[in-house]
Amino acid sequence: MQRRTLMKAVVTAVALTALQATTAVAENPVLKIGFVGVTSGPAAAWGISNQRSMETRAAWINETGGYTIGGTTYDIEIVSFDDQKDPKRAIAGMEKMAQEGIHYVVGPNVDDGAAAVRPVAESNGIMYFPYAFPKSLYQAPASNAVLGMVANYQSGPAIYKYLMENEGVKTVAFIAANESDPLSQRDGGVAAAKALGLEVVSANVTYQVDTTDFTPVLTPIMRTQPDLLVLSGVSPANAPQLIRSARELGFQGMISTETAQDAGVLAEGAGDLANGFISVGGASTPELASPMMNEFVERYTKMFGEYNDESNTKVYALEYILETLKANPAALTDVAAFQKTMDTFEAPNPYMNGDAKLRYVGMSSFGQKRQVAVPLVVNVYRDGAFETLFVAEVD
Amino acid sequence: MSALLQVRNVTKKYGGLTANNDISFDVAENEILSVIGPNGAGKSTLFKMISSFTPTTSGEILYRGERISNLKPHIVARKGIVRTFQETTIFKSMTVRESVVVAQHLRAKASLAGYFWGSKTAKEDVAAFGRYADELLEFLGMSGISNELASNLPQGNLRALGIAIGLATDPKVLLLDEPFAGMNHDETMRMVDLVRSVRDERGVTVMLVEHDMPAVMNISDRIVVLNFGEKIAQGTPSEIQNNEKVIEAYLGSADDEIGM
Amino acid sequence: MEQILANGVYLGSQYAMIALGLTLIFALMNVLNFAHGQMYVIGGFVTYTFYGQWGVPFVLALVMSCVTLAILGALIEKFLFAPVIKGSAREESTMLLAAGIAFFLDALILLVFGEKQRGVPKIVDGVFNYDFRLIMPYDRILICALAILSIVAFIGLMQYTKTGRALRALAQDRTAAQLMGVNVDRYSMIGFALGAMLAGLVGGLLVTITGVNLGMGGPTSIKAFMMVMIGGAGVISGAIWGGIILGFMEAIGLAVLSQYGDITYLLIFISLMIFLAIRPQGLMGKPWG
Amino acid sequence: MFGFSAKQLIGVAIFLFAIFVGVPLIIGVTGRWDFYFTLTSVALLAIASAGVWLTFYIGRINIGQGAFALIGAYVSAILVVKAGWSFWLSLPAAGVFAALVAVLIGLPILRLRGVYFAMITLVLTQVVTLTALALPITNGAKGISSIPLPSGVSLFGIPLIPDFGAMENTKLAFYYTACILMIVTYAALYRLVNSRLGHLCRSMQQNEELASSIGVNIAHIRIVIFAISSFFGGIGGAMFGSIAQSVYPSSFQVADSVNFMLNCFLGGLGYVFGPMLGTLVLYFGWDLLFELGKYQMLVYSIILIAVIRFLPNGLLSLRFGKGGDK
Repeated sequence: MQRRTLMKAVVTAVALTALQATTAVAENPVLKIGFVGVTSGPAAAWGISNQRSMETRAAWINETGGYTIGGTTYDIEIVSFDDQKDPKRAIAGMEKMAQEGIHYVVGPNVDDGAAAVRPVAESNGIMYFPYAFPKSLYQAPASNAVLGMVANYQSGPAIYKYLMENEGVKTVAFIAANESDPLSQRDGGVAAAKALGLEVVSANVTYQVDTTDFTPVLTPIMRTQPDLLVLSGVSPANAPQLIRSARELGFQGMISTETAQDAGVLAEGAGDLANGFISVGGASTPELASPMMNEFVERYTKMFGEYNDESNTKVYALEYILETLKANPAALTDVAAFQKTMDTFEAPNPYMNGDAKLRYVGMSSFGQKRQVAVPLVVNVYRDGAFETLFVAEVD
Repeated sequence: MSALLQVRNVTKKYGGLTANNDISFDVAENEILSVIGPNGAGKSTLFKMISSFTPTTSGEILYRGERISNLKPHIVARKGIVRTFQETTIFKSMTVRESVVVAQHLRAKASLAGYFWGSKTAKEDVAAFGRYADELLEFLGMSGISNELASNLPQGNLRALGIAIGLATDPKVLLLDEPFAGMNHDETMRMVDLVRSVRDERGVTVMLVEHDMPAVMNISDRIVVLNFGEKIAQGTPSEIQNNEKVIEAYLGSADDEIGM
Repeated sequence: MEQILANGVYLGSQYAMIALGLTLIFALMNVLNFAHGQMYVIGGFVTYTFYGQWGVPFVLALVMSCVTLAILGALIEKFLFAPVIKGSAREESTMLLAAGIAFFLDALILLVFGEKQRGVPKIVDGVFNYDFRLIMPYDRILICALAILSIVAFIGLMQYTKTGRALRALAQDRTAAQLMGVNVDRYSMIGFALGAMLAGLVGGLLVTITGVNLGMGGPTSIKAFMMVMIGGAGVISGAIWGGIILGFMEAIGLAVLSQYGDITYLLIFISLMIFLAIRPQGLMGKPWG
Repeated sequence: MFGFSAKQLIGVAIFLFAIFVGVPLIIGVTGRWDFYFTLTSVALLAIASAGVWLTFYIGRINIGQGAFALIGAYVSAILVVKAGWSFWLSLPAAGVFAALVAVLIGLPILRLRGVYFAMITLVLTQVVTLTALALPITNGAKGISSIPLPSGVSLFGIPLIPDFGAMENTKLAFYYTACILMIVTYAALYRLVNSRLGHLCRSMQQNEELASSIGVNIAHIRIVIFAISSFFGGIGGAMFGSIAQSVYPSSFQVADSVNFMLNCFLGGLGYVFGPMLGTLVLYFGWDLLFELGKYQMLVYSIILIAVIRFLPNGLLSLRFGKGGDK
C-alpha cells in the first residue's frame, strides 16, 4: 500500500511538473504572488487553507483569461514556501520571494515568523500580509506588513459586547495554548473583556499545544462557572476537543473564539455538542456569500477535494493585492506607490452580498492603514454549518 | 619492611549484605601481594574500595599514612595507586600506542590551554609521551602490535594492554584485576614473568586479585585469603598452602580448588 | 478529588499503551523510535477511514489499524533498521534513521489523509455523572477498559507464549538469546512489528475520543519518551508505571497548579528533570540503560 | 604550522577561498541572492551543531542545544534592547551565560548516560521554552522584537566593524560574520579535539571507568566540555536573533534541538567537520527541494533515509572509508 501511494505521488509530481511547463508557454506575462507559511507539520492546516485559497483564485483568474493591470493582462502564479512554522525558515522563504522578484507576499501565519521576516521584507521592498496580531508589526516605523484579517483585539470586544447585550453574559473565562500567539491573544481578550465591564473569573489556565485530552485542563475552569468560555487563539484541531470536553463536563454557558474554524472539523470532532459555538469567519455563510464566493468554494472543492471554512477569511489577501495593483499599476514594482494607494484605495467586495467595500483600515489600532477591511463576520455553528450571528466593521 | 598501603578495619555493606567485614592488612613497598578467595568472597569489592571506585562503609585505607578511601578514583590514581580491569575495559577504538599515550596524561607539564595553543612545553610533552610509550611497549614486548586497534586484539594481549595502560600512568602501586584469567599455562607463565619484572625493574608495588592458584603461589611474596567477606588468613605462599582454614574454605566451595 | 483520580486512571491507561510499544522496541534493539508517534497517528487515520468514512464496524477497523501497522513495522525493521544497525559504528545512528522515517511518515500522512483534524462518530453516547463530583463520558470509560484489557493481553502474551519468552530473552541479552537458539533477526522483526502494532492499536482506540491530525505524531513520541524514562528504559512494567505516573502527574498537576497558570507545565517538566537527575534509571530500570 | 600537513593547509586554503570569494562570486554571477541567508543560516546552525558534536565526543547524546541557542538569543537581545549594550559585546556575553547555565545544569545531569541523558536534555529544551514564555524579562509570549542591527565598532577612531544599520544590504555582512564565527569555532574545535583535552574526551567516550582509573577527572572534563558546547549554542542563537531582529520562545524549540543532533549524525560522528557538512546538507537540501512544492517533505525524507541506509556512519565516511570498528 505504501509503495503504491509513493508511486502515485511520484506520478502526480511528474504530471504536475509537466503541466507547469505547459502553462509557462502561455502568452500572458506572469505576475508572481508569494506565500510564506506553514504547510507541513502540526500547524499545516493554517497554511494549507491559505495556500489553497490563493491557488484556487489564481487558477480561476488564469482560466478566465488573466488579470488586467494597467493595460497588460497577467497570468497569476502563486509561489509558495513552507516555513515549517520556524521563524528561521520564514526568513529564508522571504529571501526566496525577493529572489523571485516578488513584491507581494501573503503570510506568515504566526507571530514569530511575521516578526522575523520584517527586516528582509523591508530591505527588499516586499509588502507582506501576515495572519499575526502583534501591533508592533503594523505600527510605524514598521511599514511593509498589512494585517490580512481581523485581529482578536478587534473581534473580541465586538463579540463580548454582543453577548453581553443579547445573552446577558456577565462572567467570562479564558483558556489558551501555552505558546506565543494564543497567549498574546488571551491577554488582549482579557484586557478587552475587563474594559467592557465583564468579570474575568479565570484567565490563567493553559494547555500544551500537544494536548489531546482536555478534560483535566478544563476541570478547574468549570468550577468557576463562567457565562462565556473564550478559547483564545485556538487551532481548528483543538477546538472540537475543547468544546466536547467542556460540554461533557456539564458546561452550560456560551463558548466562543476569535479565530476561524472549519464546520466539517467541528461536526466530526464534537457533533451536536458544538452547536452554539461562536467563531469568526469570512463570508461563506449563505446569507452573505455572493455568487462569486459560492463559485470560489465550488472551485476550491473541485480542485482539492474538500473545502476548508478557514479559507473564508483567507480569500481576501490576494484579492486586495490584485485590486490595489489594478488601482495603481505603478505599484507592480514599486512598493512605495502601493503604500500610497492604500490610503485612498476602495473597491467593491466581490465575495459578499450588499455594498461592502475593499479598503485599508487600521487607523485606530495602528495609527496607519495597515489592515485589510475584512467584514467582521461572527458565525455560530449549528448542525454542521455556520450561521451568521452578526456582521461588523473594523476601522 | 615499611607498610606502603594499609587496610584498616574496612567494612562494606550493600543494603543488608556484608561484602567485606572488618578487613585489615598491610602492603609493603616493593612486594607482590595477592588477594585470593572463593567466588563471592569480596575480593573485587575490596579492590574497588582501595582504588576508590566505591566508598567504604566503615574503616579506612591509608597510603603512606594518608587516607585514600572514599575519594574519587582519579584522585587516588594521581597519588600513584592505579588499578587495571579485566579484558573488556579498554579504549576500543584507540590503537595500543594511542591508549598508552593518553594514559600518560598525568605526567603532562603543559596546561590544557598550552596544549590548545600548541605551546613549546606541550610539544615537548607530546614527544616525551611518544618516546615513553614506545619504550614501555618495548619493555612489555608489545612493539609489534603498537598500531593495532584495541578492539582487534586477542584476549591475551588485551590483558597486557591493560597493564600497559596502568603502567603508563607511572604508578607506585599497581592493582591487577585477575591478570591470568582465561590464559593457558604458557601465557600465564609469560604474564607472571612480566608482572615480576614490573616490580623488579620499575619498582612498582603490585597487588593482585586472582583465581589461578599455581600462578598466585608462584608470583606472590605474600597472600591474603578472604572467605565470605572475612579475612581468614595471610602469609607466604607456603604458609597459606598449609593453612587449615584456607583448605577448608576452598573444599567447602565447589567451584574452585586449591590445586597444585 | 474523585475526578482527578478518574482523569489520572484514564490518561494513565492510554499513555501506558503508547509507552509499551516504544519501550518494547527500545528493549529489543536499543532503538529510540522517533517515528512512534507517527505510527500512532497512522493507526488513528486507518481507523478513521474504515470506521468513520466507510462505516466498517469499529472493531474491524481497529483490527485493520493493527494489521497495517504491524506490516509497516515489520517492513521498516527488515529493510531499514536491521541493515543500518549492522552497518553502523555507533548504534545511536539509528536515531537519524528513526527521525528520517518520522519525517517520511509525516509527509505521507499529509499527502494521503490531509491536513485537517479528523474525528469519528462516538461509539457510545452519554456521560456518567456522579453528582458532578465524578464526570466521565461512557466512551472514555469503554476506551479506558479496552486499553487496560489490551495491556493485560500484552503482558499475557509476553509471559506465557513462546514468542513472548523469546522476545524477553532477546531483550535481556541479545548474545545469550542467540546462543539459546533464538532466531534473533526474526524475533527482532516480530518485536518491532508488535511495537508498531501497539502504536496503531492505541491510535485506533483514541481516535474515537481525541480525533486525529497529522500534528499529533512528534509530540506523542516525545511524551512517550518521557513515560519510558520515568518508568525505566526498556522495562515493560516500567513503561506501564511511567504512563500511569505521567497520567496522574498531569491530572493532579493541572488540578493543583491551575492557579499558577502559565507555569503549570514548566513545573511538571522541571520536576521530571529533577526526578531523572536523582534517579536516572527511572523507577524500574537498570542503571545506565 | 599548527601541526597541519601541507595537504591539509591547501585544503583549508581552498575552503576559505571558496566561502569568502567563491560563494559571493557564484551568487553574483547567478544572481541567487537568497542563498546568502540560507548559507548564513547554515554557518550559524553549524556552530551550534559543533557544540552537539562535542558532547557526542564525550559520549553523550545532546538533544538540548536548542535550549542554549534560545538562551543565547535572549541574553543578547535583552542586553542590546534593555541594557543598551553593543551587539558585539552581547555576543560573547550570550555564549558565556549559556555556558554558565550549562555548568549549573550539567552538574546534576552529566552523570547520566545514553538515552537517559538524551531525554533529559530534550526535556531541558521544553523547560527553557516554557521559562521564556513565563518570565517577565523575556517579555513572555510577546517575545522581543525590533532589535536594532549590530552597531559599528571602532578602536582609536579606526573602524573595525562597520555599522550594520547604515548598510544598504546587510546580507553580505551577516554572511561574512557568520562564516568567520563558524571558521573560528571549527578551528577551535579541531585544535581542541587534537589536543590533550580532546584525547581525554576520547578516552572518556570509550570508557569512563578506565579513564578515571588513569587519573582523568571525568566529572570536571564533562562540565568543561558541556560548557564549551553550550557556549557554541549561545553564540549561534544570539547571532540568529540579531539577523531576525526578534526573539520568541519558539525561535528555538525541540525540533531545532533534534535537528542539531541529526546534523551531527548525518555528517558523521567520527569527523570534526561532520556537523558542518551535515548542517549544509540538511538545511540547504530542504531549500533546494523548494521547487517540489507539496512533495518537498516526502522527497527530503526519502533522501535522508537513503543516506542513512547506505552510509550509516555519516556522509564523511564515504571519503574516509569505514571509520568504525563494528
